[in-house]
Amino acid sequence: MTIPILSLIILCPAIGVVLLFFVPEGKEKIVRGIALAVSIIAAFLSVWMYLAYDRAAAGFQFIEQYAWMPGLNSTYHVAVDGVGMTLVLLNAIVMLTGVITSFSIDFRVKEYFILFLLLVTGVFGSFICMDFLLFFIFFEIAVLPMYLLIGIWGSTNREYAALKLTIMLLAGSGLVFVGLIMTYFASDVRTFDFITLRDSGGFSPSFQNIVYPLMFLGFGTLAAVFPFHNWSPDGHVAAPTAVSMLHAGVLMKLGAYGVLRYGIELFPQGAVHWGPVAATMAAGGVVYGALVAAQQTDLKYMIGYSSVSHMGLVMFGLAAGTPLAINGAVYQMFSHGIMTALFFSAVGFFYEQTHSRNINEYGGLARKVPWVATCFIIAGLAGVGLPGLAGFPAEFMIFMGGFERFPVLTLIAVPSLVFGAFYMLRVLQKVFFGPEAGFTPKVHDIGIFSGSARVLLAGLIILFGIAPRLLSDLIAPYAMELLK
Amino acid sequence: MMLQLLPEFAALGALLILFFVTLGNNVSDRAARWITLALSGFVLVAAIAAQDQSGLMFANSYKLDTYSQFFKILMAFGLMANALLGWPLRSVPTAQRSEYYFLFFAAGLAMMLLASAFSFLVLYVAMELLSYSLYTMVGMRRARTESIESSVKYIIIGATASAIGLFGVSYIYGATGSLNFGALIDSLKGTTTHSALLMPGLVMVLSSFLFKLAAFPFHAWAPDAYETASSPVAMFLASVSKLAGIAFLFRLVYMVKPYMPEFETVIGILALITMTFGNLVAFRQTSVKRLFAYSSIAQAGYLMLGMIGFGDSAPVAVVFYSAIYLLMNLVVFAVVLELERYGEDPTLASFQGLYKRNALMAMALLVALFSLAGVPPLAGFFGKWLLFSSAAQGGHIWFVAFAILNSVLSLYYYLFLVKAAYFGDVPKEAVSLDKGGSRIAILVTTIAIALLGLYPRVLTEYLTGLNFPRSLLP
Amino acid sequence: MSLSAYLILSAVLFLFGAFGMMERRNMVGLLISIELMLNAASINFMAFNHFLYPGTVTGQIMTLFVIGLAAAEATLFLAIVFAVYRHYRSINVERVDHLRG
Amino acid sequence: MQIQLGIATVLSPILSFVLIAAVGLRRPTVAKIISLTAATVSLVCASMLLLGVNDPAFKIQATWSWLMDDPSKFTIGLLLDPLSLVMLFVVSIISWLVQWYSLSYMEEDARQGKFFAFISLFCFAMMGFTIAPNLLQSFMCWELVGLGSYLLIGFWNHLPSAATAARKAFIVTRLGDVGFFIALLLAWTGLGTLDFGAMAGDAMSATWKAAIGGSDYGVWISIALFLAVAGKSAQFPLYAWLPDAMEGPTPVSALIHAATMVAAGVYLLARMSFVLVLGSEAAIMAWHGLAVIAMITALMSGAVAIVQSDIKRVFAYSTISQLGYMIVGIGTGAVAAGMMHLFTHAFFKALLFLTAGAFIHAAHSNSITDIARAGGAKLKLPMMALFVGSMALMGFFPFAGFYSKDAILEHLFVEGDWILFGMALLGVFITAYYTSRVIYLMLKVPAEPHQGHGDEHGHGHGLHLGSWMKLPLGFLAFASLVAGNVWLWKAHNWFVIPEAEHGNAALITALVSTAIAAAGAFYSARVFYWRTSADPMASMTGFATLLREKWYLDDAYWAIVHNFYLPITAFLQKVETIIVKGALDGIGTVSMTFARGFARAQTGEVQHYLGMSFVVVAAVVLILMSR
Repeated sequence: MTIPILSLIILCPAIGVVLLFFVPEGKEKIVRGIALAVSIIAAFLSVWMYLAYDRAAAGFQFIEQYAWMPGLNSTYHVAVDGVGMTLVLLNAIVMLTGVITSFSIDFRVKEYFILFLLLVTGVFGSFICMDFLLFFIFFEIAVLPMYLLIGIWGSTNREYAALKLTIMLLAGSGLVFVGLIMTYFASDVRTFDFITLRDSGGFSPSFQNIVYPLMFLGFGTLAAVFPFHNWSPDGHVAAPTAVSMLHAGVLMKLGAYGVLRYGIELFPQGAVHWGPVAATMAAGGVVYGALVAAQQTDLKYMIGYSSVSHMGLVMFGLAAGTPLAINGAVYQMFSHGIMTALFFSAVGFFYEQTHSRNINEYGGLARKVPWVATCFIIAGLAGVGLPGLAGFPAEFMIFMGGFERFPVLTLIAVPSLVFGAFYMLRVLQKVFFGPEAGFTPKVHDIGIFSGSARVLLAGLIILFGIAPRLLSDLIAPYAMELLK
Repeated sequence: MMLQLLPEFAALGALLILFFVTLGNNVSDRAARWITLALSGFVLVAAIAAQDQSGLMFANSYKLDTYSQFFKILMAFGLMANALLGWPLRSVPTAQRSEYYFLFFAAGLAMMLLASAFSFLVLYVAMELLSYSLYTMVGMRRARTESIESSVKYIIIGATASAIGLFGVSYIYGATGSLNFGALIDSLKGTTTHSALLMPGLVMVLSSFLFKLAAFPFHAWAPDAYETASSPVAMFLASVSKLAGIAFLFRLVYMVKPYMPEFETVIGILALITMTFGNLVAFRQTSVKRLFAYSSIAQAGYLMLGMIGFGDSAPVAVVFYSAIYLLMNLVVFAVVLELERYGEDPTLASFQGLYKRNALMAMALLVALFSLAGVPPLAGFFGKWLLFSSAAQGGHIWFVAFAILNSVLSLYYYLFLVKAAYFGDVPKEAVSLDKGGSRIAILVTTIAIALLGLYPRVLTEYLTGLNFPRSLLP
Repeated sequence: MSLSAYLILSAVLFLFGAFGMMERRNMVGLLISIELMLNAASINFMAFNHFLYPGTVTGQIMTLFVIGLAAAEATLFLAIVFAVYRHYRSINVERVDHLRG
Repeated sequence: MQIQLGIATVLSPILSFVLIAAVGLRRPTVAKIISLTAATVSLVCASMLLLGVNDPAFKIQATWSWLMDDPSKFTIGLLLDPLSLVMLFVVSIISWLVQWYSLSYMEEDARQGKFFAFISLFCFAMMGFTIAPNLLQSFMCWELVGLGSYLLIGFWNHLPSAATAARKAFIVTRLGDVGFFIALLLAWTGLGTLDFGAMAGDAMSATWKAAIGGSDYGVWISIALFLAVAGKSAQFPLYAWLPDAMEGPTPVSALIHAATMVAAGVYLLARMSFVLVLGSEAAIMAWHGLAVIAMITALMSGAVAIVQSDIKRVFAYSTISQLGYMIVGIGTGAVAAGMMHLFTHAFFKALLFLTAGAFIHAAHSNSITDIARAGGAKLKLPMMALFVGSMALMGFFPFAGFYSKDAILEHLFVEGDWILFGMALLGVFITAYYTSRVIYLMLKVPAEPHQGHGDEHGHGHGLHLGSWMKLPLGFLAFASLVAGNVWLWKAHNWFVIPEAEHGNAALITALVSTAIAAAGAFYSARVFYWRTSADPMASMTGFATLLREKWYLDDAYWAIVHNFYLPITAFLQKVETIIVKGALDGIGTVSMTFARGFARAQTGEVQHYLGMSFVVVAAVVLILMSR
């Protein structure tokens, strides 16, 4: 009897949700405690899974399968391979740090954590579930709570942002739904089981060419692929800190993951056929995001557009489809995940302290809040792809792999290294250096507890920048397998 | 015979009992309600007891089969739920209140007859009975001018629809020489070239049922009726009364479809128009009841799309969706009723801060709305999945794509309600909702919606077991 | 007199009824139009019964039902028209147009 | 054995960085001890390694796979050969001296801990770059070096000028790094390897000549690399960041922006110089073209140095021009000569900067005249150091610069590359002119514009030399004197020196260049010391302003950013808000319009509804009948 570790991982937040329902109103300490506990457990389980994964064997592991909808050949089938593992780990990290960051939420705490954990459940589910229908369901569970989380606890222009985000993402998942139905009925093996579909789906090239765009655009919207990215900066800005963390850190990866798994893996020929278009959109996003970010004065908008640029890199790697590029894309999902999580948690802290996100009102923070400032600077440098930080291996692999297939597009995308440095350093200088801004006297550095989240993330950025093999060894076999 | 028609007789009995009870005006509204509740429970038991009955009766003009019996169970359940949640009839003059329950069972009986009607005669009689009861119910709210207006429009449109239907029936009679469905099918089967009278006849009959579904082009009455009728009546209209139309229309379509494929396209197009109209116009509504009228128009559209689905999967899809449709609308209107205690005819504004005034209501509303929008993991999603996949399997993938686009659209106005209920704070004047008597019922229904989404096989497998295709095709 | 004559007659009646439904302003006029449509149907039943299926009574029975239900419908309709009159002091159907959109 | 030494050399600085970050940030003394110990370890190991070398073919390489489980690609490790070891030695010794020096220079600064941490980080990156066995590691450390420079230039980041300078330095060099990255891409796709040894293999010759995009890999990779070199080694058009970089503490300028980091580009060229052997004609031409650019840079920046009043900026511009010389050497094929100049230059330029630092530290001003007025000339050791360094810079016998510079000139002479040779001689003149200018200005103060200014400094009274500064100054002065001979004595163990470069050529160039340098110094003396002849700048004012405006290069940058880059971003921002966002909101508006339209169908007139129904039913009937 092996431990059903994946189910346990999903159950952690799910149980948290159920427990929270029974916490009486006003007992906020208990609420926070439960949330923290389940996220810590989930994090431990994920790390355990990461260590227990048999690298030699690679492929799908920790498989569990129970009947769910026999009529439709849809089963509760969970498993992880290199990619799923990476993203589950990422989600666990962001969840933990997000919960810690969320301790500063001070009204409607119970509802907040219920929705938060619900969202996390959905994300975990979609990453490890190997059944298309079930995946879609988890996918929606992950998307929907955003509406309330942003709408209730959000800040700038929240109702507009929440509405736009929800509608766009659901429009995207509408496309996916159409693709889902077509896939189900086009395959001679009437099943939703991903592995069966992939291995014996037998989709004709013409069919793949029709369905792949549905998947790419449907999931791509969630991955903020240019030009369907507009919901994401608004969403980031409006969302409360921890939600931005989850949103930029994990949800957008969910989109990329969908493209990879249910687009490229299911419809390889379609992916090849549409590769140039996809790559162009992605490369456009890379440059576009980096350039537009230079115009932002709101920190969160700046990060939002940098995310557009970085997710563009992910999509570019996926579109290029060479093993190296895929490897880099997945790696970028992870590194960008922790990076933005760190960004947003730091910005959230500044916002609590100063009630401003306008970079022109900042100044000299580096000496007032050295810890958070250092964390933010680390994230920023990782964002501009500095070696030794998690961003570099990813970008390196993506460009190396992409150049083989799309040399010109790669050369168009590479200057984003400079553009990135341009806006990032501009922000670092305005916010942290130079003379101190007016409000700085009352600013004080972060406490140990909530600081731990930032420090953890920063440490991970450095760790995965120095020792990329921690992940790439898991991803590489997958990427090689994919090309077969 | 007695046993076979148990549900019908139960309803009839209840009808008579209430008739006598309410002869004098001495019976109180509350008492009448409890009696109704008891009787509807009895009807439900009867319906369940008779679920296995089957056979043709009254010279093949009345058919009992798994399909009809299951719909009768649904209807009985709907009646009971209405008796439980649909109370009190605030806006109806006290004198008439008890009559409502009388009509209530008249409609119930008519619906059950419709579910089993196998001859146009029965069909016509049952349909008129149902319509008359509903006209009267809508008209009961005398105080408000709009209520009268809506009821007169309702009856005008209804009468026209039934006249058209009847005219169609006359043509079918001319073509087949019988009012019996069996004869109709035989003549369809027999000759590839049908009598010239058959086609227009069928079209007219079908269109008269679009009226019951409140589908294009006979949808216009619904918003007015829902908005102005007293809320329990609106609830009745939105939840159970739909079932009758669905039950019969699908039976007819399902029988005719194989021989007249062009019907699929007609119904499909009408379905698209219906759902688009419903969803788009709902954007602009501020009166919640009117908004839900449009939403239910859209839902009817989805159902019609399912009706033209692939032969083997369509029945389960339609029945499953009608079941959860019933649940969702019950919840929604139950919430509306709770709100109505303080001021009639709630608008979007009166949902403000619902989460604080009554958390349960807010959550139930949220679940029901997302389910109506067809969002996983709620029952609505699974119902839509069944409908759409069946239609796609039937080769209507483009209709389906359009329908999915529609459900994304619909999210827009459902989110309006969610926003009103959850964002922002409670307006000063708003009264906090005390423990409404219907809390338990609402909670149960809500949980049912969630569970049917997470684990739909409990219902789907039962339905598949009933093997509708066999019982539907004579 | 042949069947087609009856069919044409009924069709014409039905169309008159339909036209009346759309054009009459007076609600009683609408009631009459409805009756026209129903009777058109009845004529069909009788005609078919007489010419195509002699010896059966189905059509006639149906007609009886139609007449009966039509009467019921008429009473109900008139009752509501009454209510309309009480609220609007008029039974002009065009006056009754507050609910829209 | 060597491997371990190499590892020790490289890792001790990063270790010290971590340690200081952990415990030393608030405790200056601890930080200093850790940092210097690490520096000493590096120095010892590096020297042992260098002394161990006695054969140009010496080569030890060890690599570990870094990015994926495949030892053949994307590895990191260390490559120990004479080239890297010489560089390693230079880096370690200069960094050791500079840190020693900083003990006094930074004594008043509250954030010394951070300073030493950054210095250690930089040393690590620089050494890692030096021993890189492949382009990947070079690139990574190259970037990290840039980070170190960024952090140290902006060390006093509460001064906006410093922060801006740091940012400018990072972005401008980053521009070059894009070139480096493209070189990586090309090398990986074209050559299939990033390993220097593999790339230099004779078998690669064909691959280097393989055609791509209208030329061959050799050319494109070289050009891409030149971009990188131009960024890091401050060549035209990317050199304008270096003078601003003087905003950083002077020891930093000495270490990073004089001796080591800016030489990284030169070193990279030396590494890749096998392209000159394997590459096609076009590739070699490209390298020669680089040499020309470098020569022009040397002259331009030398000219600017003439009009600088800030002592550090004078030396900064001179650094640029000297780097130009090195690149000229390597670009034209004299790798050994180029490296030799790098070697000697490291010492005497570090000396000059540290001297400048000593003056600044004492006089609290960067301006030459202020220092002079404050009585800088009274500081004996710095003056001596300044003199030695200047002599070396000007290239007088027997100072180090003489040998190295002549090696390059000689090569040009032998090659018969007269244009470059002539330009080089002109460069020598200019160098001599501005270098000696500094000394004269120090010795003979121009009349003070306004009274009382000097009194603040009491004319040298109270001017003192930091106690830790003496050793580095002394040693570097000595090194500047002997480094050239050391090289000549040792170089045969390190490099294959073509014999052809000796003989008359050496003598002729030596005489000519010395003469010209002397002329330059003499003329400068007439202008600035005896003041017998007018300042030429006074006469040709247009040219003078051109120089004072640094050839308007900064303005060019400014224009590019503000008139080109930012407008583009602004435009895209508009696109975002108007088109992308507008489109979405547009969809909303459109569906709203539809909604309004449909809602109109609900007129409230029941007879309209009936009409609609009849029409639809009739239409359906007719359509179906007609089929």
